[in-house]
Amino acid sequence: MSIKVRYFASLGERMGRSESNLELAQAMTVADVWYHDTSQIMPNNVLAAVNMEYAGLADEVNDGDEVAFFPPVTGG
Amino acid sequence: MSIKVRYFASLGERMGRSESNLELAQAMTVADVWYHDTSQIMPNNVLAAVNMEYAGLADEVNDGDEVAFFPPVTGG
Amino acid sequence: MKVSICSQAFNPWQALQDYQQDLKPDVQFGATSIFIGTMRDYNDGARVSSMTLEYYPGMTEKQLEKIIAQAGQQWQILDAYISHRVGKIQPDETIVLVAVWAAHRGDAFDACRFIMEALKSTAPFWKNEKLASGETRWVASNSGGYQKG
Amino acid sequence: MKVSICSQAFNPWQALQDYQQDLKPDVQFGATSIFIGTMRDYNDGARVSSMTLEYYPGMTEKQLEKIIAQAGQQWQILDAYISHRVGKIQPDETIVLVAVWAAHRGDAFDACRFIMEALKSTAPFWKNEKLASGETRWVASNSGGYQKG
Repeated sequence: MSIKVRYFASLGERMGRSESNLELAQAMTVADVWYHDTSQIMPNNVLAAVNMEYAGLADEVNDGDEVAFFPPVTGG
Repeated sequence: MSIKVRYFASLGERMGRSESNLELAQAMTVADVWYHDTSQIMPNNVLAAVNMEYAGLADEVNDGDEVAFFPPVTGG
Repeated sequence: MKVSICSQAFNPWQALQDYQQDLKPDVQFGATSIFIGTMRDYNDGARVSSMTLEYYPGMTEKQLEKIIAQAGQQWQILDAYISHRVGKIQPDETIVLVAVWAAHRGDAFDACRFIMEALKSTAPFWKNEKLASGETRWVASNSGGYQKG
Repeated sequence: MKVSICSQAFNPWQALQDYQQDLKPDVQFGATSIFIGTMRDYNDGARVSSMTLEYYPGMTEKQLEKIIAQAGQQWQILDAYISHRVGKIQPDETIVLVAVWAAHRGDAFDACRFIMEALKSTAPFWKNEKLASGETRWVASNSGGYQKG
Protein backbone atom coordinates (compact mmCIF):
# COMPACT_ATOMS: atom_id res chain seq x y z
CA MET A 1 0.00 0.00 0.00
CA SER A 2 0.95 3.59 -0.60
CA ILE A 3 1.18 6.31 2.08
CA LYS A 4 1.91 9.99 1.62
CA VAL A 5 4.04 11.28 4.50
CA ARG A 6 4.35 14.97 5.33
CA TYR A 7 6.58 16.92 7.70
CA PHE A 8 5.93 20.48 8.83
CA ALA A 9 7.90 23.38 10.26
CA SER A 10 11.06 22.47 12.23
CA LEU A 11 10.43 18.79 11.54
CA GLY A 12 10.48 19.39 7.79
CA GLU A 13 13.78 21.24 8.18
CA ARG A 14 15.21 18.46 10.30
CA MET A 15 14.19 15.76 7.79
CA GLY A 16 15.42 17.84 4.88
CA ARG A 17 12.09 17.25 3.12
CA SER A 18 8.46 18.19 3.55
CA GLU A 19 6.96 15.05 2.03
CA SER A 20 7.65 11.57 0.74
CA ASN A 21 5.73 8.61 -0.66
CA LEU A 22 6.08 5.41 1.25
CA GLU A 23 5.27 1.98 -0.22
CA LEU A 24 4.42 -0.60 2.42
CA ALA A 25 3.91 -4.34 2.13
CA GLN A 26 1.80 -4.79 5.28
CA ALA A 27 -0.60 -3.05 7.69
CA MET A 28 1.08 -0.41 9.81
CA THR A 29 0.54 2.11 12.59
CA VAL A 30 1.34 5.80 12.52
CA ALA A 31 4.49 5.08 14.57
CA ASP A 32 5.56 2.43 12.05
CA VAL A 33 5.20 4.97 9.24
CA TRP A 34 7.51 7.33 11.09
CA TYR A 35 10.20 4.67 11.64
CA HIS A 36 10.02 3.35 8.08
CA ASP A 37 10.24 6.78 6.56
CA THR A 38 12.78 8.45 8.86
CA SER A 39 14.83 5.64 10.46
CA GLN A 40 15.07 8.00 13.47
CA ILE A 41 13.90 7.90 17.05
CA MET A 42 10.78 10.03 17.33
CA PRO A 43 11.21 13.21 19.44
CA ASN A 44 8.67 13.06 22.27
CA ASN A 45 6.75 16.21 21.33
CA VAL A 46 5.89 15.13 17.77
CA LEU A 47 2.20 15.34 16.81
CA ALA A 48 0.62 13.22 14.10
CA ALA A 49 -2.40 13.47 11.82
CA VAL A 50 -3.96 10.98 9.43
CA ASN A 51 -5.95 12.46 6.57
CA MET A 52 -5.88 15.85 8.25
CA GLU A 53 -7.29 14.70 11.59
CA TYR A 54 -5.20 14.34 14.74
CA ALA A 55 -4.20 10.70 15.21
CA GLY A 56 -2.52 8.58 17.87
CA LEU A 57 0.78 6.81 17.20
CA ALA A 58 -0.93 3.42 17.53
CA ASP A 59 -3.63 4.23 14.96
CA GLU A 60 -3.61 2.03 11.85
CA VAL A 61 -3.05 3.57 8.46
CA ASN A 62 -4.68 2.48 5.22
CA ASP A 63 -3.76 2.53 1.58
CA GLY A 64 -3.87 6.05 0.21
CA ASP A 65 -3.71 7.77 3.62
CA GLU A 66 -1.85 10.99 4.17
CA VAL A 67 0.15 10.85 7.40
CA ALA A 68 1.59 14.09 8.76
CA PHE A 69 4.11 14.73 11.54
CA PHE A 70 4.68 18.11 13.11
CA PRO A 71 6.02 19.89 16.19
CA PRO A 72 3.77 21.57 18.79
CA VAL A 73 1.62 24.20 17.12
CA THR A 74 2.37 27.87 17.73
CA GLY A 75 -0.35 29.85 15.97
CA GLY A 76 -2.61 32.58 17.26
CA MET B 1 -26.66 72.50 56.44
CA SER B 2 -27.71 72.18 52.85
CA ILE B 3 -27.92 68.89 50.92
CA LYS B 4 -28.76 68.34 47.28
CA VAL B 5 -30.85 65.19 46.84
CA ARG B 6 -31.20 63.43 43.48
CA TYR B 7 -33.42 60.57 42.28
CA PHE B 8 -32.83 58.58 39.11
CA ALA B 9 -34.80 56.40 36.72
CA SER B 10 -37.88 54.66 38.19
CA LEU B 11 -37.18 56.29 41.56
CA GLY B 12 -37.37 59.76 40.03
CA GLU B 13 -40.70 58.83 38.44
CA ARG B 14 -42.00 57.49 41.72
CA MET B 15 -41.00 60.63 43.65
CA GLY B 16 -42.35 62.85 40.91
CA ARG B 17 -39.07 64.79 40.92
CA SER B 18 -35.44 64.22 40.02
CA GLU B 19 -33.92 66.52 42.61
CA SER B 20 -34.55 68.65 45.66
CA ASN B 21 -32.63 70.81 48.12
CA LEU B 22 -32.85 69.79 51.72
CA GLU B 23 -32.00 72.10 54.64
CA LEU B 24 -31.03 70.22 57.78
CA ALA B 25 -30.45 71.50 61.30
CA GLN B 26 -28.24 68.61 62.49
CA ALA B 27 -25.80 65.90 61.37
CA MET B 28 -27.47 63.14 59.39
CA THR B 29 -26.90 59.82 57.67
CA VAL B 30 -27.79 58.90 54.11
CA ALA B 31 -30.86 57.05 55.41
CA ASP B 32 -31.95 60.15 57.36
CA VAL B 33 -31.72 62.21 54.18
CA TRP B 34 -34.04 59.75 52.45
CA TYR B 35 -36.67 59.87 55.21
CA HIS B 36 -36.54 63.63 55.60
CA ASP B 37 -36.89 64.22 51.90
CA THR B 38 -39.39 61.51 50.95
CA SER B 39 -41.34 60.64 54.12
CA GLN B 40 -41.55 57.14 52.63
CA ILE B 41 -40.26 53.71 53.60
CA MET B 42 -37.18 52.96 51.51
CA PRO B 43 -37.60 50.10 49.01
CA ASN B 44 -35.00 47.46 49.80
CA ASN B 45 -33.16 47.60 46.50
CA VAL B 46 -32.38 51.34 46.57
CA LEU B 47 -28.72 52.27 46.02
CA ALA B 48 -27.18 55.48 47.33
CA ALA B 49 -24.23 57.69 46.41
CA VAL B 50 -22.68 60.68 48.15
CA ASN B 51 -20.81 63.11 45.93
CA MET B 52 -20.93 60.60 43.08
CA GLU B 53 -19.39 57.69 45.01
CA TYR B 54 -21.39 54.69 46.24
CA ALA B 55 -22.27 55.14 49.91
CA GLY B 56 -23.84 53.11 52.69
CA LEU B 57 -27.10 54.13 54.30
CA ALA B 58 -25.31 54.73 57.61
CA ASP B 59 -22.69 57.07 56.10
CA GLU B 60 -22.76 60.64 57.44
CA VAL B 61 -23.46 63.50 55.09
CA ASN B 62 -21.88 66.94 55.27
CA ASP B 63 -22.93 70.43 54.30
CA GLY B 64 -22.93 70.85 50.53
CA ASP B 65 -23.02 67.11 49.77
CA GLU B 66 -24.95 65.70 46.84
CA VAL B 67 -26.85 62.58 47.89
CA ALA B 68 -28.33 60.40 45.14
CA PHE B 69 -30.79 57.50 45.30
CA PHE B 70 -31.38 55.10 42.45
CA PRO B 71 -32.66 51.63 41.56
CA PRO B 72 -30.38 48.71 40.54
CA VAL B 73 -28.34 49.71 37.51
CA THR B 74 -29.16 48.18 34.13
CA GLY B 75 -26.54 49.43 31.68
CA GLY B 76 -24.29 47.52 29.29
CA MET C 1 -7.42 55.11 28.77
CA LYS C 2 -10.71 56.60 27.70
CA VAL C 3 -14.27 56.59 28.93
CA SER C 4 -16.84 57.96 26.55
CA ILE C 5 -20.56 58.60 27.03
CA CYS C 6 -22.23 58.95 23.62
CA SER C 7 -25.63 60.44 22.97
CA GLN C 8 -25.47 59.57 19.26
CA ALA C 9 -25.20 56.20 17.50
CA PHE C 10 -21.59 55.21 16.83
CA ASN C 11 -19.84 52.65 14.67
CA PRO C 12 -17.89 50.41 17.08
CA TRP C 13 -15.37 49.28 14.43
CA GLN C 14 -14.55 52.83 13.48
CA ALA C 15 -14.28 53.85 17.14
CA LEU C 16 -11.88 50.96 17.80
CA GLN C 17 -9.77 51.68 14.77
CA ASP C 18 -9.52 55.38 15.66
CA TYR C 19 -8.69 54.67 19.26
CA GLN C 20 -6.08 52.05 18.47
CA GLN C 21 -4.46 54.27 15.86
CA ASP C 22 -3.69 56.78 18.56
CA LEU C 23 -2.11 54.32 20.96
CA LYS C 24 -0.10 52.42 18.40
CA PRO C 25 3.25 54.21 18.59
CA ASP C 26 3.37 53.96 22.39
CA VAL C 27 1.97 50.62 23.32
CA GLN C 28 3.39 47.20 22.40
CA PHE C 29 0.23 45.15 22.69
CA GLY C 30 -0.02 41.55 21.53
CA ALA C 31 -3.59 40.89 22.66
CA THR C 32 -6.84 42.83 22.41
CA SER C 33 -10.08 41.63 23.95
CA ILE C 34 -13.28 43.40 23.00
CA PHE C 35 -16.90 43.17 24.02
CA ILE C 36 -19.76 44.82 22.17
CA GLY C 37 -23.33 44.91 23.44
CA THR C 38 -25.99 45.52 20.80
CA MET C 39 -29.64 46.41 21.24
CA ARG C 40 -32.01 43.61 20.28
CA ASP C 41 -35.64 44.15 19.33
CA TYR C 42 -36.99 41.82 21.99
CA ASN C 43 -36.41 41.37 25.71
CA ASP C 44 -38.14 39.48 28.48
CA GLY C 45 -40.93 38.17 26.28
CA ALA C 46 -41.84 41.41 24.50
CA ARG C 47 -40.94 43.18 21.28
CA VAL C 48 -39.02 46.35 22.04
CA SER C 49 -39.18 49.18 19.52
CA SER C 50 -36.68 51.53 21.17
CA MET C 51 -34.94 52.19 24.45
CA THR C 52 -33.93 55.26 26.42
CA LEU C 53 -30.84 55.07 28.58
CA GLU C 54 -30.63 57.38 31.57
CA TYR C 55 -27.35 57.93 33.41
CA TYR C 56 -25.84 60.02 36.21
CA PRO C 57 -23.58 62.57 34.53
CA GLY C 58 -20.38 62.84 36.53
CA MET C 59 -20.81 59.70 38.61
CA THR C 60 -21.12 57.39 35.62
CA GLU C 61 -17.80 58.52 34.12
CA LYS C 62 -16.14 58.40 37.54
CA GLN C 63 -17.41 54.88 38.16
CA LEU C 64 -16.22 53.65 34.75
CA GLU C 65 -12.76 55.14 35.38
CA LYS C 66 -12.67 53.44 38.75
CA ILE C 67 -13.56 50.08 37.15
CA ILE C 68 -10.68 50.44 34.67
CA ALA C 69 -8.32 51.33 37.53
CA GLN C 70 -9.45 48.21 39.43
CA ALA C 71 -8.82 46.06 36.35
CA GLY C 72 -5.35 47.62 36.08
CA GLN C 73 -4.59 46.58 39.66
CA GLN C 74 -5.55 42.97 39.01
CA TRP C 75 -4.17 42.38 35.53
CA GLN C 76 -1.28 43.57 33.40
CA ILE C 77 -3.06 45.77 30.92
CA LEU C 78 -1.67 48.42 28.61
CA ASP C 79 -4.82 50.37 27.83
CA ALA C 80 -8.60 50.21 28.07
CA TYR C 81 -11.45 51.98 26.33
CA ILE C 82 -15.13 52.08 27.27
CA SER C 83 -17.80 53.70 25.16
CA HIS C 84 -21.46 53.63 26.28
CA ARG C 85 -24.58 55.02 24.67
CA VAL C 86 -27.15 57.13 26.48
CA GLY C 87 -30.41 58.68 25.31
CA LYS C 88 -32.67 57.09 22.72
CA ILE C 89 -31.40 53.88 21.15
CA GLN C 90 -32.78 51.83 18.24
CA PRO C 91 -32.48 48.07 17.70
CA ASP C 92 -29.16 46.99 16.12
CA GLU C 93 -27.33 49.99 17.56
CA THR C 94 -24.31 49.49 19.79
CA ILE C 95 -25.05 50.07 23.48
CA VAL C 96 -21.63 49.40 24.94
CA LEU C 97 -18.09 48.77 23.77
CA VAL C 98 -15.28 47.63 26.07
CA ALA C 99 -11.76 47.05 24.74
CA VAL C 100 -8.60 46.06 26.59
CA TRP C 101 -5.07 45.96 25.20
CA ALA C 102 -2.42 43.83 26.91
CA ALA C 103 0.82 42.04 26.16
CA HIS C 104 -0.76 38.63 26.80
CA ARG C 105 -4.17 37.17 26.05
CA GLY C 106 -4.99 35.96 29.56
CA ASP C 107 -4.78 39.48 30.94
CA ALA C 108 -6.75 40.97 28.03
CA PHE C 109 -9.58 38.42 28.32
CA ASP C 110 -9.84 38.55 32.11
CA ALA C 111 -9.70 42.34 32.35
CA CYS C 112 -12.26 42.84 29.56
CA ARG C 113 -14.69 40.48 31.21
CA PHE C 114 -14.13 42.02 34.64
CA ILE C 115 -14.81 45.50 33.26
CA MET C 116 -18.00 44.34 31.53
CA GLU C 117 -19.34 42.59 34.64
CA ALA C 118 -18.43 45.53 36.90
CA LEU C 119 -20.05 47.96 34.45
CA LYS C 120 -23.24 45.88 34.37
CA SER C 121 -23.46 45.70 38.15
CA THR C 122 -22.17 49.11 39.28
CA ALA C 123 -22.16 51.77 36.52
CA PRO C 124 -25.15 54.11 36.91
CA PHE C 125 -27.15 53.51 33.74
CA TRP C 126 -30.85 52.67 33.57
CA LYS C 127 -32.73 51.28 30.59
CA ASN C 128 -36.28 52.26 29.82
CA GLU C 129 -37.81 50.14 27.07
CA LYS C 130 -40.53 51.26 24.73
CA LEU C 131 -42.46 48.17 23.70
CA ALA C 132 -44.04 47.57 20.31
CA SER C 133 -47.39 47.81 22.14
CA GLY C 134 -46.62 51.45 23.01
CA GLU C 135 -46.07 50.87 26.73
CA THR C 136 -42.81 51.82 28.41
CA ARG C 137 -41.10 49.92 31.23
CA TRP C 138 -37.90 50.17 33.27
CA VAL C 139 -35.62 47.15 33.02
CA ALA C 140 -35.61 45.76 36.58
CA SER C 141 -32.11 44.29 36.84
CA ASN C 142 -29.15 42.92 34.90
CA SER C 143 -28.46 39.20 34.82
CA GLY C 144 -25.09 37.91 35.97
CA GLY C 145 -22.84 37.22 33.00
CA TYR C 146 -21.30 34.09 34.46
CA GLN C 147 -24.61 32.26 34.59
CA LYS C 148 -26.47 31.04 31.56
CA GLY C 149 -29.75 32.43 30.32
CA MET D 1 -19.68 30.78 10.28
CA LYS D 2 -16.46 31.51 8.48
CA VAL D 3 -12.85 30.42 8.71
CA SER D 4 -10.38 32.42 6.71
CA ILE D 5 -6.66 31.87 6.10
CA CYS D 6 -5.10 35.12 4.84
CA SER D 7 -1.76 35.43 3.14
CA GLN D 8 -2.00 39.24 3.05
CA ALA D 9 -2.25 41.79 5.84
CA PHE D 10 -5.85 42.62 6.74
CA ASN D 11 -7.61 45.32 8.73
CA PRO D 12 -9.45 43.51 11.56
CA TRP D 13 -12.02 46.29 12.05
CA GLN D 14 -12.94 46.29 8.39
CA ALA D 15 -13.12 42.49 8.35
CA LEU D 16 -15.44 42.52 11.38
CA GLN D 17 -17.66 45.24 9.96
CA ASP D 18 -17.98 43.42 6.63
CA TYR D 19 -18.67 40.09 8.27
CA GLN D 20 -21.25 41.47 10.68
CA GLN D 21 -22.99 43.40 7.90
CA ASP D 22 -23.75 40.11 6.18
CA LEU D 23 -25.21 38.40 9.23
CA LYS D 24 -27.28 41.30 10.47
CA PRO D 25 -30.66 40.56 8.87
CA ASP D 26 -30.66 36.96 10.12
CA VAL D 27 -29.11 36.97 13.53
CA GLN D 28 -30.48 38.68 16.64
CA PHE D 29 -27.28 39.02 18.62
CA GLY D 30 -26.97 41.06 21.79
CA ALA D 31 -23.36 40.23 22.61
CA THR D 32 -20.17 40.06 20.58
CA SER D 33 -16.85 38.95 22.05
CA ILE D 34 -13.72 39.49 20.00
CA PHE D 35 -10.07 38.64 20.38
CA ILE D 36 -7.31 40.08 18.21
CA GLY D 37 -3.70 38.91 18.35
CA THR D 38 -1.13 41.36 17.01
CA MET D 39 2.52 40.80 16.16
CA ARG D 40 4.93 42.48 18.54
CA ASP D 41 8.52 43.34 17.66
CA TYR D 42 9.99 41.39 20.54
CA ASN D 43 9.54 37.90 21.93
CA ASP D 44 11.39 35.75 24.43
CA GLY D 45 14.14 38.27 25.06
CA ALA D 46 14.94 39.18 21.46
CA ARG D 47 13.90 41.81 18.95
CA VAL D 48 11.91 40.24 16.12
CA SER D 49 11.95 41.96 12.74
CA SER D 50 9.42 39.71 10.95
CA MET D 51 7.77 36.34 11.21
CA THR D 52 6.76 33.62 8.78
CA LEU D 53 3.73 31.52 9.60
CA GLU D 54 3.55 28.03 8.14
CA TYR D 55 0.31 26.03 8.16
CA TYR D 56 -1.16 22.75 6.90
CA PRO D 57 -3.53 23.67 4.07
CA GLY D 58 -6.66 21.58 4.41
CA MET D 59 -6.10 20.39 7.95
CA THR D 60 -5.84 23.88 9.43
CA GLU D 61 -9.22 24.97 8.05
CA LYS D 62 -10.78 21.66 9.10
CA GLN D 63 -9.42 21.99 12.63
CA LEU D 64 -10.68 25.58 12.98
CA GLU D 65 -14.14 24.51 11.80
CA LYS D 66 -14.09 21.69 14.31
CA ILE D 67 -13.19 24.12 17.12
CA ILE D 68 -16.14 26.36 16.23
CA ALA D 69 -18.42 23.32 16.17
CA GLN D 70 -17.18 22.29 19.64
CA ALA D 71 -17.85 25.80 20.95
CA GLY D 72 -21.35 25.58 19.47
CA GLN D 73 -21.98 22.37 21.40
CA GLN D 74 -20.98 23.94 24.72
CA TRP D 75 -22.44 27.42 24.43
CA GLN D 76 -25.43 29.11 22.82
CA ILE D 77 -23.76 31.00 20.02
CA LEU D 78 -25.27 32.52 16.91
CA ASP D 79 -22.20 32.86 14.73
CA ALA D 80 -18.40 32.75 14.83
CA TYR D 81 -15.65 34.04 12.59
CA ILE D 82 -11.94 33.20 12.63
CA SER D 83 -9.36 34.87 10.45
CA HIS D 84 -5.69 33.90 10.69
CA ARG D 85 -2.64 35.16 8.83
CA VAL D 86 -0.07 32.93 7.19
CA GLY D 87 3.13 33.74 5.30
CA LYS D 88 5.35 36.70 6.10
CA ILE D 89 4.11 39.02 8.84
CA GLN D 90 5.46 42.37 10.03
CA PRO D 91 5.21 43.84 13.54
CA ASP D 92 1.88 45.59 14.28
CA GLU D 93 0.01 43.38 11.81
CA THR D 94 -2.93 41.29 12.96
CA ILE D 95 -2.09 37.60 13.31
CA VAL D 96 -5.45 36.28 14.44
CA LEU D 97 -9.01 37.48 14.86
CA VAL D 98 -11.73 35.49 16.63
CA ALA D 99 -15.27 36.85 16.96
CA VAL D 100 -18.35 35.24 18.48
CA TRP D 101 -21.92 36.53 18.32
CA ALA D 102 -24.47 35.35 20.90
CA ALA D 103 -27.70 36.45 22.53
CA HIS D 104 -26.03 36.73 25.94
CA ARG D 105 -22.61 37.92 27.05
CA GLY D 106 -21.66 34.85 29.11
CA ASP D 107 -21.89 32.61 26.05
CA ALA D 108 -20.05 35.10 23.82
CA PHE D 109 -17.15 35.53 26.27
CA ASP D 110 -16.79 31.84 27.09
CA ALA D 111 -17.00 30.64 23.50
CA CYS D 112 -14.54 33.27 22.23
CA ARG D 113 -12.01 32.32 24.86
CA PHE D 114 -12.51 28.61 24.26
CA ILE D 115 -11.95 29.08 20.52
CA MET D 116 -8.79 31.10 21.10
CA GLU D 117 -7.32 28.58 23.55
CA ALA D 118 -8.21 25.64 21.31
CA LEU D 119 -6.73 27.41 18.30
CA LYS D 120 -3.48 28.09 20.18
CA SER D 121 -3.15 24.49 21.32
CA THR D 122 -4.49 22.51 18.35
CA ALA D 123 -4.64 24.49 15.08
CA PRO D 124 -1.69 23.57 12.82
CA PHE D 125 0.22 26.84 12.53
CA TRP D 126 3.93 27.31 13.19
CA LYS D 127 5.77 30.57 13.72
CA ASN D 128 9.27 31.16 12.47
CA GLU D 129 10.77 34.39 13.78
CA LYS D 130 13.40 36.43 12.01
CA LEU D 131 15.36 38.25 14.68
CA ALA D 132 16.87 41.73 14.36
CA SER D 133 20.25 39.96 14.48
CA GLY D 134 19.41 38.18 11.21
CA GLU D 135 18.98 34.71 12.75
CA THR D 136 15.74 32.78 12.35
CA ARG D 137 14.16 30.51 14.95
CA TRP D 138 11.04 28.40 15.33
CA VAL D 139 8.81 29.36 18.26
CA ALA D 140 8.94 26.29 20.51
CA SER D 141 5.49 26.31 22.08
CA ASN D 142 2.52 28.45 23.01
CA SER D 143 1.90 29.45 26.60
CA GLY D 144 -1.40 28.60 28.27
CA GLY D 145 -3.72 31.59 28.23
CA TYR D 146 -5.15 30.95 31.66
CA GLN D 147 -1.80 31.39 33.40
CA LYS D 148 0.02 34.68 33.70
CA GLY D 149 3.24 35.54 31.89
